[in-house]
Amino acid sequence: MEKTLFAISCPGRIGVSLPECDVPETEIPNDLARTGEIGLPQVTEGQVMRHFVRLSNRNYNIEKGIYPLGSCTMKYNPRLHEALARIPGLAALHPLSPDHTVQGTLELMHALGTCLCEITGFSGVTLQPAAGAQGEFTGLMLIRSAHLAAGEPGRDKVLMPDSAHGTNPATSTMAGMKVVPVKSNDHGMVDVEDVKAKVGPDTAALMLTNPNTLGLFDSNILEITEAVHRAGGLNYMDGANMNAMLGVARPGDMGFDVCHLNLHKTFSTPHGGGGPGSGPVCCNERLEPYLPNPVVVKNNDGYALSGMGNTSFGRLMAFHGNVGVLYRAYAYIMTLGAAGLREVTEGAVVNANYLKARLRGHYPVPFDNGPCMHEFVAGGPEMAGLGLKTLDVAKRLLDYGFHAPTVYFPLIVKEALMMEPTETETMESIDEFAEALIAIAREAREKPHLLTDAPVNTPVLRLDEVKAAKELVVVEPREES
Amino acid sequence: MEKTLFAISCPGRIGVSLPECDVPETEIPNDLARTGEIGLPQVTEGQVMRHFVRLSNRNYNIEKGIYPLGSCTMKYNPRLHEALARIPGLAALHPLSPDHTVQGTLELMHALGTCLCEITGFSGVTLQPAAGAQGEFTGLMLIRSAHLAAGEPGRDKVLMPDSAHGTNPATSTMAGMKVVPVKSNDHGMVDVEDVKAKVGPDTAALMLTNPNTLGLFDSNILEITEAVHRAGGLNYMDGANMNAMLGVARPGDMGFDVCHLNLHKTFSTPHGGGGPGSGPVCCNERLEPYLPNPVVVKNNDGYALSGMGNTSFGRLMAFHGNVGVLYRAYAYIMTLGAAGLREVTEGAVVNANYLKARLRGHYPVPFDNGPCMHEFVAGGPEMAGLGLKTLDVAKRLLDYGFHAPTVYFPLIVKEALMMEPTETETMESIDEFAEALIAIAREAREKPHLLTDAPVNTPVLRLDEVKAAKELVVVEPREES
Amino acid sequence: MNRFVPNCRTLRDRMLTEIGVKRVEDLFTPVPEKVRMRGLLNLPPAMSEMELVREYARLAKSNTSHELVCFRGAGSYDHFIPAAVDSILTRSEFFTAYTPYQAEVSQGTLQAIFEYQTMIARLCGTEAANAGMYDGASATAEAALMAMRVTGVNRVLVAGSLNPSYREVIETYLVPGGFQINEIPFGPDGLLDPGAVRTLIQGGAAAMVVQSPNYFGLVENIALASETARANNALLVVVADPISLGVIQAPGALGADIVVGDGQPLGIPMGFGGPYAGFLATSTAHLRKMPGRIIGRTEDRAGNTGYVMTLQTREQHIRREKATSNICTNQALMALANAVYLSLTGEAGFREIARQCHHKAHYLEAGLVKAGARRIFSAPFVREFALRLPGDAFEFEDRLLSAGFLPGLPVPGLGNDAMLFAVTEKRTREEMDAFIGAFSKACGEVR
Amino acid sequence: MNRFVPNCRTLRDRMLTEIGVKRVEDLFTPVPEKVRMRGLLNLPPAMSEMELVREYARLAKSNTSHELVCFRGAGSYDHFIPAAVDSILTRSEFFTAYTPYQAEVSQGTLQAIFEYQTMIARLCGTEAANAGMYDGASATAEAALMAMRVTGVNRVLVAGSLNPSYREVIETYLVPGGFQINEIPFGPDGLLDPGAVRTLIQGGAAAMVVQSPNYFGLVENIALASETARANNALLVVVADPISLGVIQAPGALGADIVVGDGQPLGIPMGFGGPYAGFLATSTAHLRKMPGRIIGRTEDRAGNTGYVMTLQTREQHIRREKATSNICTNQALMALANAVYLSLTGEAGFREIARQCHHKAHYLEAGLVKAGARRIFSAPFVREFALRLPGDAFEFEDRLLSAGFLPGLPVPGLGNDAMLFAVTEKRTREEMDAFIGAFSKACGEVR
Ligand SMILES: Cc1ncc(COP(=O)(O)O)c(C=O)c1O
Ligand SMILES: Cc1ncc(COP(=O)(O)O)c(C=O)c1O
Repeated sequence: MEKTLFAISCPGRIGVSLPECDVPETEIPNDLARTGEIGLPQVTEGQVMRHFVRLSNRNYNIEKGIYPLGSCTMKYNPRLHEALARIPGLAALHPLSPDHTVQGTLELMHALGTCLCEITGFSGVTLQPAAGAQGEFTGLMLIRSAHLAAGEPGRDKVLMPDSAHGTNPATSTMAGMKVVPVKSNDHGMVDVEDVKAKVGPDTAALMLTNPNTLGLFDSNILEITEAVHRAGGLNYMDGANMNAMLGVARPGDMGFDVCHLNLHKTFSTPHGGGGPGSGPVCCNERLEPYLPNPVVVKNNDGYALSGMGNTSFGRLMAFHGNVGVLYRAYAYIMTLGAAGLREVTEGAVVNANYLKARLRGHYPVPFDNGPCMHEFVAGGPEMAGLGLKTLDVAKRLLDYGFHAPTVYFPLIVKEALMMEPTETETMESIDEFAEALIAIAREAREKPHLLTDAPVNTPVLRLDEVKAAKELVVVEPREES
Repeated sequence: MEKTLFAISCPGRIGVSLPECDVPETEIPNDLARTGEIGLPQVTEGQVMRHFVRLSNRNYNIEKGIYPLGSCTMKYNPRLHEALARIPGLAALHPLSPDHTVQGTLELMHALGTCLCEITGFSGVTLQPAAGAQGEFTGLMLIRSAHLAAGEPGRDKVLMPDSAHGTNPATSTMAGMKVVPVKSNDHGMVDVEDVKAKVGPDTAALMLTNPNTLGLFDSNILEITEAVHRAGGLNYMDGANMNAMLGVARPGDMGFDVCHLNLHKTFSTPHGGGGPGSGPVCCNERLEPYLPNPVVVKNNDGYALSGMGNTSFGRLMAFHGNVGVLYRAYAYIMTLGAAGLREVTEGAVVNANYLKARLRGHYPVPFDNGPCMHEFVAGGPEMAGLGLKTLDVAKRLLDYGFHAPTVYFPLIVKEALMMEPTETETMESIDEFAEALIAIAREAREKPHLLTDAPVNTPVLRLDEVKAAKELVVVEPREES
Repeated sequence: MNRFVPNCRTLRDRMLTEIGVKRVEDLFTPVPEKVRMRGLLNLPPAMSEMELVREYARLAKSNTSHELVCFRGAGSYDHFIPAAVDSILTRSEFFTAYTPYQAEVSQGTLQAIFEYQTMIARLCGTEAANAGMYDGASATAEAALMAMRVTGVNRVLVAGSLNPSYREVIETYLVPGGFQINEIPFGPDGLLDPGAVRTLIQGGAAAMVVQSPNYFGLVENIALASETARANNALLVVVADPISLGVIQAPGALGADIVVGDGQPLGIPMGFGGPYAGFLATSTAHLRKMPGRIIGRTEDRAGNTGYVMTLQTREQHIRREKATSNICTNQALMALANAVYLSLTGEAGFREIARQCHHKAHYLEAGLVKAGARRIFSAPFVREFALRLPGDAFEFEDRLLSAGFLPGLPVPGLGNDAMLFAVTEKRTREEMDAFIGAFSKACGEVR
Repeated sequence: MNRFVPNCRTLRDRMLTEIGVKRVEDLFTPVPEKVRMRGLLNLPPAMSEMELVREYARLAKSNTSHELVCFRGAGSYDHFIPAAVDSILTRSEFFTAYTPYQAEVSQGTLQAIFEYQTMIARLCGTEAANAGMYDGASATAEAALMAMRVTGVNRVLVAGSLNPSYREVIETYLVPGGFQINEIPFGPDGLLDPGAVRTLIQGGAAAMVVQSPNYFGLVENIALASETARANNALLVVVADPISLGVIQAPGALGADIVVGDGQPLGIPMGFGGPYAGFLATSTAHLRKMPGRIIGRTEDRAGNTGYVMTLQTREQHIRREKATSNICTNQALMALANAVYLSLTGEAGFREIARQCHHKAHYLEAGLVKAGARRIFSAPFVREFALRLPGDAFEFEDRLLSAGFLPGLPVPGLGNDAMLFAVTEKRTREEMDAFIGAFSKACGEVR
């Protein structure tokens, strides 16, 4: 256990040195002034460093080993990009600086947008969304705007397969739309007939992740998107899985009208323990007029931030998005180029298929009707027969020194274990991971308590989530003094 | 176990991306060209990062906890200084740049030298020595030069107490001098009468650490240095323990003619797992003419690197010393100022005495005849009665999550445990450390195997040093292929 | 194979054999021929690490804003960031980790965010805080949505003195749900017009969204606003500059139900606008209606303290279309920066920084007024203030830019001659005097 | 109390009570009154973190050398350093650790240095290498001392084409011991004069110290030198630029007994001369006479592989006045930088870097010669070369500095018109062409 900063706080200690105030003091009016302690910790710089370094050691991370969270694309985060994003000339810019004082950054944003359009096969782009979910919101808002502009306010349904990521339905609600679930067929893909049956004059959009959350590329994609278009709807692609498609296929070529990308997945920007991310949205010409304000444009004087005029659906963030993340993503694209990006995708797909092959016979893989793309989903029904849960497998993996795959998602696979090794893993590390999983499958039969007791080699044992939700201690209580 | 990079190497992998060569190739003459493999690892950037990050986690460090190595002054290393030393305008300088292109760095070196002179009470300084040992060599070479200049080549003996650090005698040999040991009295200090008996016309120098390696300030210091001076010898102070004396007492005021400082101890520059350090030498006017080349001088045009002329005893390093370390040390002095440095020493001395007080009754402290300075030495003779060694106590401390103190030094205390908490530790962390030591003293009596089996909570168990020396595997054998 | 993709041809062939296919292309057969790309993407040529360093240096050099002495705020502030902050943020363990889905191997992030929640709640004077939102603007919009969930009312009142970008974001978030937004005008003192509040709130409101210090830097009467809101069953959402909370009373203590804002001033570089981190603090009673992640303390099987993500049943991955928000990835690393910053500065340092901002802002304001600017509002301010200049604000901007300053922001909403200034503890008296001098000079030139 | 000293007055008083004294001053009673300082030291006023940042920015700005395009070498080279190197070096676990005295909790440093030793030995073509010395010059001096320990002979021959700073350091280290140093002249081709070698070595020598590529960048005939040395029971010490070992044969493979040099080109910034790391590689037979630390592989009680410092009986803390050297603290973190650099570049990358240095140096040399410089030596070079300029070298230096270049180093030893150039992979053709252009222009101006 690492004591909290509040527990080691001691009056009078301080972790900074400040200059003397070099101007006369101005009194703060008595009725406004804050009195009493705020309750911030009182510790030295050394204590702060020790505290957070020690905490850091209680984290798994990409530099500890494979991080096979499906749908998360946990790839290596290049160190150079961290340094580049911190160059003072790029990092110390006030967001409301006049355009001519930030030409370098605007040029980079413009160039990045152009690259993303090429990668997705679209013509318009906004770099503003802070993450994938905000990108989805952006996409649906573009679609909503187009329908409104076309005088079709009644288009408020979003068709969505039951395998969709939770942000998809949640976003639909925020965009004022209702979800219409479409069925998956027994190949794990969208049931085309069901789409055809459900599209209609109230269809705002089809929202599809491709490859889907089973890691499968929907072979009927053209038929599906066409059906939606024919009914007057638009097609949204959740591009979180773009790592499977760089230089292989482009959403714009598949009949999609708009998609978002997760730079913090496909483009190697670090996840930061939960963020920041960046979820740019690319779209075709039809949707461009509605892009959020501002966008970067190139004109005779160089680059400028410009409003879209009154067709724009609005603004998502106070400023221009997570620019620091954009710096990193652009560096990634520039390092790899077209051939390198294709290598990324090939590596990711080979690695996923290899892991799947290694696990064959040890874990059931539903919908295993051909190659997967960058990830696949195994299931745990056999575990169930042994009274064990996927959660137990996941926790046992921690004991082997690995992070667990994504569990219980997508919902259409019972006891799902969703695995995405990514291209930056070596064959050897995938082998080690596969062997651990295979050993655990054996343990499940022979020594099931190893799974139910797990984890035991971790900084803490299995944690009580029910207690957390019931007692709800979300801040350190103040000491009685 | 972490596999070596050679073990995970795989042909064709690479961790860098290089530009295409943009000039025509020139052939390397056949008879000179290297053929065959060098045998460097072949790994990706991600593998390199993972390897070294994982290795790093097998290290204790100052941000894990107290690092009470006596004589080592393991204090907190300010983070700001790491950033400052890396500013391109300070770090990317060719060492043979013309003076007028490096005025900022020369100014800093000059200012640092001036500060160190003030702190030690001397007038001359060289920043060139790479570490304490090279500083000692510098000091003795200054003394040697002075004696030679005075026509006394016969002065080649160095008086030195038996508690001296190993570098002191080793340096004497390198400087062409012979060690004459002087006795310690039963207060752990230099036996003044023995000094008086041994000084003479062959005395080059007295070499003394003050406070000495027992952490005791030699109260007879003036009498001692005077005796040496009277016999025509000079006094060298090993300033490795200067953390005990900042703003409290100055070597120059105690009759010393020259001393070195360990910037990597007293002035908080990080130890880097064994280096780099920096061992500037300060001296009085008599010794100044012999300082090594080059020194930084201030003249009408600004600052310049200048030779000392032919009185200099020579050169220690290819360039001007460990300038990166100087950047950090200067930042430390500038942050603290005179009052802050005095606080450092007071904090260090209070912490050491507090730890000593906490251990009283649990561990014998020889020579405990008053306050210690920044450190003190406990002994393990009682352990001996239990068939245990100081080494066992040290290893058991590792199990408690602490680094061990310095062991078996100084040689004049049997089974020595030399402890220096430094001023950056909190009272609480000293308490925790003391409690672990007290618990171990109890374990020694009740469950001695816990000590002899230790460590067990570490990345590896106790290592076989004999085997290492006997089999002498100092490089990874090449794979047979 | 490249510096990020490790498996060479030989290994790849072994892997393909294990998979049971001959060529990599065979794995892409599910992709319809028609959409499968034949050639390569049309991207700029790849750059080596060295070339990329040079390219980024070139881009950085095309920027000049970072070299200007900054007196601009309006949501982003030029504070000093202790070096220790970035030393923590660059630990692989923090910045390369994913969302803490496996709590047992994510205690570092989880405890750090728990500590963040505690510090934010204490700063805001509330019982609780969440793990962070995208930024201050989206946090404000989400707070408005949250208030509507809590009250069941579909209308919010938004202060006219709210940062206009925040206002735009609120609209973007609220409009598709069909929610109504009404603006509360501000009076000649720059503060909420209490009469207008009382009138507007009659129509029923889920929340009143008030910024304090407001967009013009002025401290609103939160106690009064809270009273009015409470009397009308509306929640009070206060948007706060966290630095101001070192000198002025915590909105939570004055009755605010939700306190939001942007953590940028707390150890995050201005970075041309992001990544920052929005904070959202509220009372325990409202936790279940709150958007975003929240970390809770619990125990492991041996009774050791540990931390987990809790109340996940509110979130999109469980509740899907009924979730309290669609937010998934947030800005965790930036929240960590806030936590490290607040621990380093601590009780005394943080308050001293806030005080210095206050003193310096007043010093600058007095100097500019003496040099020819006029006060617009009379209400007390903390570290941002709007002045009327003797001429067009954009003309002044041009001249002051040329003199090496990033001056205040022209605020056309207050007239062509209005400018909004911000001051941080980083500004020295010398810099301010030089700025006042340059302003003085400009006064002579602009007419 | 300050940001580094944690114990406040209250705690300190508690501690003093436990110690049994009243005031802090009581702890300083062992210091004689007469030397105890009454006032404070006379130092510049303390600076806050923010002020210090500003002060260092000012100092950095007073330097201009870093902005020059660098063609200077002579022991320090402007190579590109991959960002990953510093990411490793800034891990607290590496940079704040002490010497690995407690091996069980120092496996990170120990294994890394073991890997460093391996890479250095492989690069040098020797069986073994130590954990590093202060720098290339002191490593060379220590190698000479080592050779004398091995052979029992008190005289060394030093090539006249050795870097003059290295030569000075050898003298400093050898003179006090009464050792004799004789210089081997170089011939008109810039290489060791073999006749002179044969004559000089007659008098008996512990070692011949030869730099290859030598100070003028020329590749010496190491095989021949080794033969002569061997025939006369002397050791051959070769000083090598590690980058050159990517293109030319390893000195160890050619018969060198000790290979030393400076690791600076391998991932260490020029840093105005330090910290760098000297390397010292040799055969297993000589290990016990070697200075410095050495890491060995062993096992723990359970048979797990582990690493320890070994052969410590050579070192000062055990052997004291009989130690093989006084070195204690070395440059471990810089050796780690070398190890990370060599792993990143790896077999292929490292060789490509060396090749590019070679090609680019030849491109530049040809260009400068065409523009008016003359070759001084005819022997093959790797990436450094000396030219005779049509005029005073210092005058050329001035003009080229003004044009934005740090040109080669004037080498008065070869005449007033001689300059020594170095090229790294970092230099582009564009930069070289511009430099040649500036040189051409200078040729017209200097007479
Ligand atoms: C398929 C899919 N869609 C959307 C998202 C949401 O992205 P973000 O977390 O960046 O909001 C994710 C992320 O987990 C995802 O995997
Ligand atoms: C008392 C004393 N003298 C000298 C030294 C040698 O210093 P360095 O290791 O920097 O060469 C040390 C370092 O351990 C020491 O403690």
